[in-house]
Amino acid sequence: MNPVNYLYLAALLFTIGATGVLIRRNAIVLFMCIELMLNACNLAFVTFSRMHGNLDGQIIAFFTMVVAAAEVVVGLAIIVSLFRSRHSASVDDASLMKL
Amino acid sequence: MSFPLLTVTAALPAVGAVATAAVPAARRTAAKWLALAVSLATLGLAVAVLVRFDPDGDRYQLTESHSWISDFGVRYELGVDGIGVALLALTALLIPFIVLAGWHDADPLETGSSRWRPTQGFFALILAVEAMVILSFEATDVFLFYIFFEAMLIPLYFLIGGFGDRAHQGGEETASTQRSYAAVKFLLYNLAGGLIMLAAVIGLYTVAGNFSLQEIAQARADGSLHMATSTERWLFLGFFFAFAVKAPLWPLHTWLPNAMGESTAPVAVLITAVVDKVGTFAMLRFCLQLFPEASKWATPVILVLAVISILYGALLAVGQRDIKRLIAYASISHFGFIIMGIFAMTSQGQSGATLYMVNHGISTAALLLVAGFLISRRGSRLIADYGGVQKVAPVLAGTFLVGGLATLSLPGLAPFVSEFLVLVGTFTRHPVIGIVATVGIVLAALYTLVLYQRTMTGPVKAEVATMPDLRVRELVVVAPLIALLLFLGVYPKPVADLVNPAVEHTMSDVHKTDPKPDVEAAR
Amino acid sequence: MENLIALLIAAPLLGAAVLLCGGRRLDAVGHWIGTVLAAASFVIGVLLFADMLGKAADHRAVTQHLFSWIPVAGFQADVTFRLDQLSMTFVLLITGVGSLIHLYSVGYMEHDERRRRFFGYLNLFLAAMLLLVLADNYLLLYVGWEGVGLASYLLIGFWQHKPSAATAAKKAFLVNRVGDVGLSIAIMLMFTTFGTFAFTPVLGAVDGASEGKLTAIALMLLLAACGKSAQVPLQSWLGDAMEGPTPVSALIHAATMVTAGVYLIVRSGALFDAAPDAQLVVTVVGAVTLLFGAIVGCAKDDIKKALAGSTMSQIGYMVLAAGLGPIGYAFAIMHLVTHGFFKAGLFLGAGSVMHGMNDEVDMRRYGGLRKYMPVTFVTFGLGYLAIIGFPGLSGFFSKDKIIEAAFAKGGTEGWILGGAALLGAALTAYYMTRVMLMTFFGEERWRARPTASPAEPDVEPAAEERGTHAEPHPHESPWIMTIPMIVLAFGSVFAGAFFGVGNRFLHWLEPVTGHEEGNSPVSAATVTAATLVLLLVGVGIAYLQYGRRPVPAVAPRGSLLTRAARRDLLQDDFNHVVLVRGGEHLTRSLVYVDHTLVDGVVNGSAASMGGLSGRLRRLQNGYARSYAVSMFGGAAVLIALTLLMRAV
Amino acid sequence: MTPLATPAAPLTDGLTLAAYSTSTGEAVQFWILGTVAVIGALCTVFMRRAVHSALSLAGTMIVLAVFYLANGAYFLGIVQIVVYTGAIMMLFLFVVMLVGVTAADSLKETIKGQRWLALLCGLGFGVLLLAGIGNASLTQFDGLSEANAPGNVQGLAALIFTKYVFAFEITGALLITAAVGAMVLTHRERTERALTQREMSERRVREGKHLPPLPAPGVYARHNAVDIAGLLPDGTPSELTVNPTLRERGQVRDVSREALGDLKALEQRSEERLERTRSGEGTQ
Repeated sequence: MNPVNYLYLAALLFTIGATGVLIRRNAIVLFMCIELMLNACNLAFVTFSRMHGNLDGQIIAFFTMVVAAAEVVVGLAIIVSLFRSRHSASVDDASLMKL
Repeated sequence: MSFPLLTVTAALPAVGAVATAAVPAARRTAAKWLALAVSLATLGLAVAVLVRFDPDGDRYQLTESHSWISDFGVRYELGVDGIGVALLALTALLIPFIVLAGWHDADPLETGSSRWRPTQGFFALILAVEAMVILSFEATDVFLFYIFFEAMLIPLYFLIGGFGDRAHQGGEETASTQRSYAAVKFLLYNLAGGLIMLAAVIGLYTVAGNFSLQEIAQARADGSLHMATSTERWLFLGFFFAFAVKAPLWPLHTWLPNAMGESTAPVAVLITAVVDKVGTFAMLRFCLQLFPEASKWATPVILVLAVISILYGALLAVGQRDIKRLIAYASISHFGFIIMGIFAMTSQGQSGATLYMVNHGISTAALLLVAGFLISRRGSRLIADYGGVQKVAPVLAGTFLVGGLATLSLPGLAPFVSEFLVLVGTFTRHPVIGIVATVGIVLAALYTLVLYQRTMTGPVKAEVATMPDLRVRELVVVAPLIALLLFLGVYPKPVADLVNPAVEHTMSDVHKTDPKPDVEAAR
Repeated sequence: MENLIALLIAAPLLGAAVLLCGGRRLDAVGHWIGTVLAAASFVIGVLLFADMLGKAADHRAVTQHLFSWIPVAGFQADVTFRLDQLSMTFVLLITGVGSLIHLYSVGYMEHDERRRRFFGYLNLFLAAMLLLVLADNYLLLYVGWEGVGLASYLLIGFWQHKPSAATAAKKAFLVNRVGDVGLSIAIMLMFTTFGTFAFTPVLGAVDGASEGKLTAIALMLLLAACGKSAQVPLQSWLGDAMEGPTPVSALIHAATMVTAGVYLIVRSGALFDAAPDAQLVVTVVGAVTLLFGAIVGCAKDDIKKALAGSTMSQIGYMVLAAGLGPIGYAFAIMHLVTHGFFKAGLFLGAGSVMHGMNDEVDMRRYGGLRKYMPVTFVTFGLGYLAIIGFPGLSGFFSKDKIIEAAFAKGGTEGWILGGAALLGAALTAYYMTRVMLMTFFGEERWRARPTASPAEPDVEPAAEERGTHAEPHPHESPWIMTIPMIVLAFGSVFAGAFFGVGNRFLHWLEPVTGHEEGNSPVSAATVTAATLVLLLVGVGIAYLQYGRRPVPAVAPRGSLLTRAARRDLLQDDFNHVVLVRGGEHLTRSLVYVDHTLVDGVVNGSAASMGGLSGRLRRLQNGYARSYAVSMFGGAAVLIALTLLMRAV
Repeated sequence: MTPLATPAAPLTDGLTLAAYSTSTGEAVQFWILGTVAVIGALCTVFMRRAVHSALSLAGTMIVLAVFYLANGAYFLGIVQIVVYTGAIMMLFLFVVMLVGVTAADSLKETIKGQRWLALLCGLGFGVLLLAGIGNASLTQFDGLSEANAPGNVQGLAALIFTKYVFAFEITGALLITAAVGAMVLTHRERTERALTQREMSERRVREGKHLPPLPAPGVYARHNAVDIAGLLPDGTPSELTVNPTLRERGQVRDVSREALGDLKALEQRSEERLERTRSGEGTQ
């Protein structure tokens, strides 16, 4: 098997995650989909790391994980406070971007 | 460093505008007097410019030049030639009359109306327009000119949209809808023109490397700045389009009747007699000087459009039922004459066009202001609502008639001189166009006399029967204008002498000489 | 002495300014100010005349340069006056007749509250007319030309409260404007041809120009003359112009202004001489108009309109003469002067009749007035004899000469023109006798209760507005009105003989207009005899129709020709249908086009822009997920582009 | 399961670049676990309940951790399981608990065309991405044997503390900021004293609604269970009587129909009697 297949898998997962972001209204699930996308990226980085024979790809994946953790912390906090004020976790209910 | 007379002339109304706006609302009358005083002082300065200007001296005089945005070669450059001086004087002359005629136009409305009309704002805006118009007559830096050419739209927008005619048939709501329509239309048309011009200004910069009119014109004249034919044509069209909207030339004219119809008479005068002149002035100064070859290339089309303007404006004026719209269409016809004169490329045509700008300013001001007085008495702009005014208010009718006769270019009144010069100037080079345009003078008589007949003569209508004659303030506005019309009709030489050298310069810019008469040519 | 020329114009101009700006406080004396200033102008004219007589015939022309008017490059227009024999003739006629009519108006307008204004306008007219004849170049002439048009406009519409008067005034101005277009084009053509438009250089350089251009100039001048002198096809305004007060009709629309066209043609004689084609057109126009006017004059029941038709016809004679070239110039002017006397006299007489008849103008309601208005009858009668060319009176000398000259043109044209002129003489005799008989002889029809006259419905409001329906009490007019009539009657009787005998007038004008004798195929005596015979025929027919039989108070329906003639030979109907209606449709459709098409394109593009943005606005729904879709889609597009770029 | 002693010989030879291949074991593992990962991802997206999504995601992440290990990223693989699946996913579950079940769980689309656009974009994007990868000349695989020679963790540490030290420090700052941010966002300062029970009851009286305790479910009906709404006198179910969460989930049983059926039967019976009286009226 050619390791390129890992990249194909990563692309597939990324696409599924992105589609999920677009389809789901529940902010929590939406965040999960974003995590899925990040994980897909990580897989790609790790594969590239193997491909190029150095560890920089893994370092990037590592940083991605850290940033993802930070993002989830803040994002979930936002969801909680949003839920408190609006009693809903639907992203559509926060449609204040329209005038 | 000599005294910056031109800057001061433009700065005074600007400062006056700010000062007028700062007058507290309770002291409304003080604001009016302040505005009047400032406009008169500006007139004094304009007279000083007139005196200091030597018609036979350098082309541009009283020049000032300071670096402004050095990265782009934009300079604060002022200077006037004979044409600029004449129009500057016209502007400074008309503003006091506009202020005086609009004395009560911005008074608070009767109780019960929710509309807010800041009196000081009205006069401040008028002064602001004056400052910008004066600066655009003075600017010899293309970019500087562009800024004021566009900036004057802002105060005018508020003048049109905010201070409409008090006399409106459709009630306040319709009036306000139509007012905003007119104001927005005015703004959009002129902005569209201005943006295209901006593109051309930038284009000019990329070609020439600076914005100085004199430098570019000089470089063009001595051949050091070469433009590709197509580049020159595109740039010319960019500039011309903006000026043709402002002027306005058919078919870009439709904003004018709306704007003039909905605004108060003094503001209408401001638009047609003062602001629109910037368009025709700029054709002379920028189009011909910067792009002589392209101007000659476009001449046939522009002349045809001008003739269409003349006839079309006149015919539509005949068909109008609204006094102010009628005058607006008449103005379109007259602007056709001016543009025709400019692009006839003869000294008679261009001198005539410049004189026409001055004379049209005065004559339209006289006619429109009297019409405004008339409308304010009856509260209607419809011609059909009047009749027999002559019997009730003979002085008003008389002044109206003189204004009308000036509009139809009766010999002896100023517009005749200019109109005839334009026609002769056009005829010598383009006989057919000259003859077709001559038909316009019959139509001019038609719409003027129809207007006079329907409003002033015939049996006295009941609503008109108690109409008071002109008051002292109104007479003070009209009488000097009429006197000036008569004077310039009989003795236009001073203005002609002022303008002629400048026109000669322009003619040499476009490398044109007047055609020789047959008899001389045969010899 | 020539410095006085400007004063000629300045005096009435001052009067106009003072009277029009002076306000109500001048109401009491305004008419005298006007009259005195008109008379002052006349006195100056006489002084200048005396001075001129003292000089040799070839050195009589003087000029006065006032100031440079419009100096632009090659275009140099000066305010310069030129007084030569031709303009001198006009100056005396204008100021003389003008002063008399001022005097007459003092009485005629006595009860009009706006009398001061009337005199202001009259003075304005005098100034403009003098400017017209004194101008040294065509452009300055143009100023006077339009100036008299303005004065005519103001005076026709003097009773502005009558819609008919206001309409007539507007019509007169507009028709004149059409003529003015001709004059301005002529001036432009002169400028391109000669580089100038002053009389002397233009007329002196005629040889250098091509005949085509000269013909064009001449035809344009003719158009101008047609407008001002009410010649076919621009004659329609003159009949309506009778809406003005009668002194105005006498001064402007009979004696002076309407003859300006003749002046223009004679003044530009050298030009016309060099353009024979144009001259032919001039004679044709003259001949057609003289018959046209005469036919119209035969059918009108309104005394002033009948006289207006007559004026048209007589000016037709003058234009015909002027078109004949040097053979006819002097006679044209001579007829012009004599016509000025007798036509002014006739109009003043008509005014006097109206004055005594509560402003009634319908001749069918006159009759037998000679007993009540003896002075008017006599002066009017002398004018009548003069106009029909009764031997010995003015008209006889001047008209006869024109008919002779027409024959002297030679060839077929000569016969046709001469024939037309002879026929015109017969018609003149007919319609003038008709006027005379209907007004002063026959039964006193005004005693009958006035009924509506279907033929002239537009005169009805006039009588209603100003007078009453009460039975009129004809009476002689006051002395202030009769004196001018008497003076003019003297002129009508003796002027012709004074000018004609020994060709005095011809020699006077010859230095300006030149003269040559034609070789007429018929002898002068034959022409005179033929004229007299036709005169008698005309008078006889009229007598049979109107003298022997009672005149019906209501006009009979009449033949087709009569009805057409009553309607000015349908010219107004033509104008109405073609020009007025057509113009209305044109303007209305243009207004529509402006609103829907020109404005519509702009508004339409604005609306479509608005619609588009309305659609686009829906994309902006505020849902974060929608925005995410666009981002995602954008990313997809970017990838696609990247791949494409790689592939290419 | 431990992979892949990559043959070093082909790597030294530049001519045999395309020949790099993994062991058969890894291939088998890839195809099986890859399928699981994709199914897990799809479940994450399409499961109606947030809890189910979270569990599916956790599964996918574990699979990914295995792939990391297979690719020689031993440290990351462990971190993925411990930190990601262990900590972050737990955080998700806590929030799901906190928020409870909402209408947002419904898969029904509310924005017109959103779903189709999203699927279209996703499909297009995926195809393009896959095509892009396929087009890329990804032929050279070096393998990590050399880089991992001193040990994977040591290798990473060497990089993090030398080359990426700034990024590392900044990431630390980011984490602290995130923690503080989360606190700020969720923390509510109590600015006033907590109400006593008495005060709360007094307020209820003042407001005048729900004066008594909320009605128990099903008390007015014949059924008596928490998922059955009590019926009001007119036979409609009362919103107040059931738990909102149950309502959101649609797990409430509606017995109002039965009451209506009863009512109908009752009416039918009474009609029979009324019909008699009505016909009696008709005869009078």
